[in-house]
Amino acid sequence: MSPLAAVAAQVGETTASTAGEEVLFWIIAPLAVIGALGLVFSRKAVHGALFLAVTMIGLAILYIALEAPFLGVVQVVVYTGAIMMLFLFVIMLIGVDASDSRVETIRGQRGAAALAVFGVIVLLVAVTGRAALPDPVGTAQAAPEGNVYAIADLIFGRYVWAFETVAAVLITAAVGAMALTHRERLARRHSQREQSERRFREGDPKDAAGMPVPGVYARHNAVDTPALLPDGTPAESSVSPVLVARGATRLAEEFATDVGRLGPEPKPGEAESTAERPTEPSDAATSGLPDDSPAAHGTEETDDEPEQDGGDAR
Amino acid sequence: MNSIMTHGLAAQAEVHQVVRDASGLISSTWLLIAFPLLGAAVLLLGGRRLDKTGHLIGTAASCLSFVMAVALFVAMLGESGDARAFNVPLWEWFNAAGYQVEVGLLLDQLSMAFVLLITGVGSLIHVYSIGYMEHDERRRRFFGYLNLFVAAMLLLVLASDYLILFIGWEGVGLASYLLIGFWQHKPSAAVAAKKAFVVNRVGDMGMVLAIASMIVVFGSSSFELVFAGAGDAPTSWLNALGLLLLLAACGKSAQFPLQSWLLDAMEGPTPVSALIHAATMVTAGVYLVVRSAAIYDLAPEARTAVVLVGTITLLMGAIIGCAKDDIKKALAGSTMSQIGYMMLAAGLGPAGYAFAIFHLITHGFFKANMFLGAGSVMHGMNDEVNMRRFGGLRAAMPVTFLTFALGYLAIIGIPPFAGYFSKDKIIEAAFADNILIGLCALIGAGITAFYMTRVMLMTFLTSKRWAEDVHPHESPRVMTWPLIGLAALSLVGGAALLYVGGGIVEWLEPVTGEEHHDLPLPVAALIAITLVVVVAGVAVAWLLYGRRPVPVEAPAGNPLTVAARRDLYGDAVNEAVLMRPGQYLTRSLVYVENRGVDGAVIGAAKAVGGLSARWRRWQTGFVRSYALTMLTGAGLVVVAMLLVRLP
Amino acid sequence: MNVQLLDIRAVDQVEGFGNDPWWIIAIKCLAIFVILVVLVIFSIVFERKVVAKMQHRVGPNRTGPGGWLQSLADGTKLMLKEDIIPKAADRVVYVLAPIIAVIPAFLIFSVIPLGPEVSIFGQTTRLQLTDTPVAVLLVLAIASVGVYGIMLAGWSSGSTYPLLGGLRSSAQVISYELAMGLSFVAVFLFAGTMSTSGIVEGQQDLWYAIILLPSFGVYLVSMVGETNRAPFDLPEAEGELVAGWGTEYSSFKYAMPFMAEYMNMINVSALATTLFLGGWRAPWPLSAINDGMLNTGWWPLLWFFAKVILLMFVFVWLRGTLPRLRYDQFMKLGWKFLIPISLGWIVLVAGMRLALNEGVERQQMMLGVGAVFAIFLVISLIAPMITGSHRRDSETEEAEQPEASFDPFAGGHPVPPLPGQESALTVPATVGAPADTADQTDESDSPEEGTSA
Amino acid sequence: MSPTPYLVLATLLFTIGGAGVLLRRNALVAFMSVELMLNAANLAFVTFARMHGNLDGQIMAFFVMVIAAAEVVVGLAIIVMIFRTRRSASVDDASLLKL
Repeated sequence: MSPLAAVAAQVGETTASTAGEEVLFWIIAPLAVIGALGLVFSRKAVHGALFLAVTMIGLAILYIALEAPFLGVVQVVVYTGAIMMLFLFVIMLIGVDASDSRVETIRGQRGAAALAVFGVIVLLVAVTGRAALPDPVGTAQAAPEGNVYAIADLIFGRYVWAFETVAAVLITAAVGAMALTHRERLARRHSQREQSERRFREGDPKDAAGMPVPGVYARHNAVDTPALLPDGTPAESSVSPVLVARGATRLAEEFATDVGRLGPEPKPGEAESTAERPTEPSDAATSGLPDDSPAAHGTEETDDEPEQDGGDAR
Repeated sequence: MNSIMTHGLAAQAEVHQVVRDASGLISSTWLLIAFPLLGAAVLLLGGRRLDKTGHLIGTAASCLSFVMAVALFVAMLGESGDARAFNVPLWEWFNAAGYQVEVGLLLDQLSMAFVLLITGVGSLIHVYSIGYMEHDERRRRFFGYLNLFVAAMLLLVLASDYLILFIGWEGVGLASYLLIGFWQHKPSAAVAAKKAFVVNRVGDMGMVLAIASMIVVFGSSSFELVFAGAGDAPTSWLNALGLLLLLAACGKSAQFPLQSWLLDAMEGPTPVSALIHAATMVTAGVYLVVRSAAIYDLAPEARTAVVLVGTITLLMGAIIGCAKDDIKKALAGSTMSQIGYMMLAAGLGPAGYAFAIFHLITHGFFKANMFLGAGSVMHGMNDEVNMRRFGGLRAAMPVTFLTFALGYLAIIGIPPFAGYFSKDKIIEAAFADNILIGLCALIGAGITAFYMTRVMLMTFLTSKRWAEDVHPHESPRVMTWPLIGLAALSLVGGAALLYVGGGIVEWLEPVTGEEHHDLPLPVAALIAITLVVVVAGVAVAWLLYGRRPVPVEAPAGNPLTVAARRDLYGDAVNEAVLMRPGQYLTRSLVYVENRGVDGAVIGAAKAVGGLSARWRRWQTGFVRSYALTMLTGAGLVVVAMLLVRLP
Repeated sequence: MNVQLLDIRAVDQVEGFGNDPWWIIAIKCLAIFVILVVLVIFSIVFERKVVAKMQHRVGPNRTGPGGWLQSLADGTKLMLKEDIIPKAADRVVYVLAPIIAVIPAFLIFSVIPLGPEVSIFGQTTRLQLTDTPVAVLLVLAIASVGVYGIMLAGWSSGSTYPLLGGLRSSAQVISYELAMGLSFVAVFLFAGTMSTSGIVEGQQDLWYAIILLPSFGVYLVSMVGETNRAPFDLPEAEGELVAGWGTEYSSFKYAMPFMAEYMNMINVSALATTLFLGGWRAPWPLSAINDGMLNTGWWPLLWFFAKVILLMFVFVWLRGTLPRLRYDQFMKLGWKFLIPISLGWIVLVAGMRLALNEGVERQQMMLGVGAVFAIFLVISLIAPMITGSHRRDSETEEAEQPEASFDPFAGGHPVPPLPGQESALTVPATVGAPADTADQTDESDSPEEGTSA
Repeated sequence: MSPTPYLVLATLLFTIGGAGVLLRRNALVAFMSVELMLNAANLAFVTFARMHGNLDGQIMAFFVMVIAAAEVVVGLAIIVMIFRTRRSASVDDASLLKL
């Protein structure tokens, strides 16, 4: 462990003027390492992404400490703000609940990997520790007008071609990603107007203003309970067909008899698997249905025909 | 045999006349080819809308060509005897590194004779075909092919360069293939077409090699330069050239040993047999030999080979003709035999060239006549071709009978019919050259008389043997008129060609040269002997077929008959000598290829494959394994650098 | 018109900062915290009252004088509610998410200049916690961290609606951050700096909102998108997603992101004020009084907050009048309009800057810019006439004969349409359910506010 | 401050990222590990930039960020594609190119 000793020795030699930087480093660096380890060892991808975000923000702070404020901020904007956001987006899109199993499928991979990683760590730390590095010159000389100006000067001066090329690569990547994930539409998409017209033409005119949502005007404020129409009959179409298929609803007849007498509360088992909000039924305001709202439209995205009302209900 | 060669050396007369560039009408010689070519293009590209008029267009194209030929002939007659050769240059085809090919036409006495024959007989056959093919759905296409053939054949005989000639040569081959296989729905026709095509390719090989040799030796393939340079070329080259050209001629003219396709080619429609396989295309070999006279004159060995080939073929064809019950095949055997005569004559050198052409033309008349007659018989007999099912057709189809009879008399050489003059001249020339060859020719004449009499008797005379549902009738006029025309030519053509205006010998003399030989016996005696032999042949045929009823089923016959029925085992010989060894050769080559060459290659591949199958285990397909390898490798690189850099 | 490149020697520390004693810094921090919290409390009531006025209602009028303490009461009640963590939730992230949402919201004000130099207890200091040469970028960075809160809240709830809300939120923020960042570029080009104080400095004579009007417009649109406010409040669209990412939250954990949302509104308004509306400077007629007297001392605080509240009013106004967009329309607006327009505008501005730097006469340049604008105007007037009429034609055609089209599922298996064929089948639009725009304007209060009733 | 601690940190982050690539089967996590390695490299660049007193290292880090953005866009698109067809985001499942 002589390299680490060398590191410690060099740390001890530092001057007082960099004490703040030093404190910052020794706070941030462990956080960054913890974040990195968290990425590798967390079972859920989202946790990993969060850990990585911690590391990236830590690195951004280190960049600022390393006289690269522009890069530090860009690090947050690009990595944390855009790239990690994309990662999270995709994780939510495809692997929400996937937490990896810990069983290694490739024989010997884990041991060999550990060995190789350990070897590389020892090797690189040894190299870094043994290297006789000069004290940093600092970028004040190179950036007399400030970091941002100097970077801009370099990007649009000496590295302008690289910059242009990178721009081209970015555009190509964007187009490529679009091409990769593009799916050919089999059927022409109908406009909102056409859908609306069709609903009026083919559907029940009394649904023209939108289908009734479950639980409305009922004593129960849950999606498994059909709506009661003004004449007191339950509207079966107001309950999501998914719930009906699962058998997780209350039957319309059962409910109709329930309405007549002041029966007991429905048993909790009957209302399971619904996205019920933790609210008291008596508190009308917390139901998300204001008193003066005639009918809030409910969960209809399972329908093939999304209810689209051209805003003329106003 | 030596005598043949000895006189060959003496034949180095300066026979080649001056060739002038054409002017006036003659410069329009290309129209001869253009008419039928245009007709073919129109008919083949025109589509169904021409179905109704196609035959007329085709016939008109051919007739226009004939009219043009006659006009040219008249123009040529206007010139003096040794100034009748014209060069009609068209354009330069290519000029590559000193090898120049000029697309041009050579119109001289020889090609003029052919042009007249082709266009004349061709036009008659076109007319005949109008009737013969009337009920065929694809008549337009048939006429298109006929026109294509005429165009190609004209190009063949008019070309002034072997390469151009070769184009026509292949063109007639193509047209022949298309026409033999015209009824492609019949497997036999398709097979026959393929056979003709393949056998012709063997001959073409000789042609191609000959042209290549010419380019090597003379630096050119044009007639002018080749013939001019022939005198200086080494005899061995000339002999080789002669033999190669002979091979080509054998292929096209169905001469031994490439004779086997001709009999099968009778699967084509009868006008095709008449036009291509009797009158014109098969004579292309003779034309080639005669046209290459300048080479053969200086190549005695090659000429001997020509004579031998001709003699063998004339006897073979005659024998085959005796045994065939199929009327068209009997006639085809006869064609082989007659072309054998022509080859024999052509092989005799300047003494025989003119007679070869003379016989070629008369043969064109009477053989076309007889083929068309046979077609007429078939037309009336529901396409029956077996002569044992004919008999007594004389009454049913008198015109056909009469015209056929004239052709018959012509071919067996009864004076004053056409064949008498031409064949007698060849027999004379053969005797003058070599007694043995002469005797063969004489025997051939006897056999010819036998089998033609047999055909005549079995078809027209004897008793009726036809099937019950057949009602023989005379053919329509559009078919009989060409017959009559050709019959007339068979009747008078020989005498006319020999005697009118100095005759064909004198006409051709500037091209072929002339040579006289002394006969070992007087001409009159020879004629008498020949006639006796012919009459004997007729008599034997009469004894065998005229007096006794002809059985409907062919009797077993003697071994010679059996052999003749099988084309003297031509196919068998081909099969045994060429096909089987070829098959064995290919099989053994394939074996060597599979086990030896491929074995080595596949073995190497398998070794590599086996090795890589082992190595493939490294390629797990798991990205993470690869990443591990990369990381390890990168670490090793760092280590290596450390070892190098650090003390 | 003085829009010159400022000659600020912007080294890593902006001039005039970094010299404060610690107690001044502490006071500033505290002040920012208090100001933000008070502003949030104020703006919630403000919004409810304004919306109520727009709908001819009274609005909250019971708690406190004129009902102005309603939010305070609501907040107190929220704190005291039962704190529920759903069984399916990812507990750590579920708890962490509101904190992640709220902290960045507090941070942004640290780089917003509230006024010029003033004297506090004898110390002369600026009314701004700090400034850096990349201050505006810093704001973007902090804002992008803030989105994590909403997104993770959606994910960690372990429920479908919140997840959809979180997905929408992330997609929305990624999309609109681009447009927002692009709208800044023109400002940077003109100000020559990215430090907020420098930018305010650059607007001494003319607000960038006037000379960079397109950028300002793009920013106004994208700031609404960035803060998930109506008409772009798709992540919490109550008609479709119940309450979006916040469906499963309750009590204080619900209050935090809720507060963060209002703080973000204040933040973006403050940023808009700083970047486009002259920051703390008094508007023109006032700025001329007594040789700029109103631009010194503590006066500018008034102007600054007046501008911020004006922008807050715009937020409320939008919410009170506009129906929610459908998700695909919303994305289309971001990607197909705002970003291209910004890009084109940046090219134009860059050209102008270059021309100015190269010494072209300002008058000539203005003529050129005017010409470009004129051409653009003409095109934008003509183009809809052409394409619009065309679209109408095709629509009527479709309406006339919708039956003559091709059914991709006719044989039971989906087959692609042949060239020239049009399918009759409708495919549901995009990710998430299409918004129901009808109910948006019918409500007087959002579900969040509803807790107060 | 001496560059050594920064470089050691960069080394550690780099190897931890490498370990993530080697050990994690979830394509997204492996991909994030790659990003971590890039970040580590960036840290080294920035450190050296200060050590040498010029900004080329910072520029390089800047370009690395931009290219990383491009790479992430395409990579995530590919992962989404694979997930759509195979219902799996495991890198081990995408091993069909092997014979």
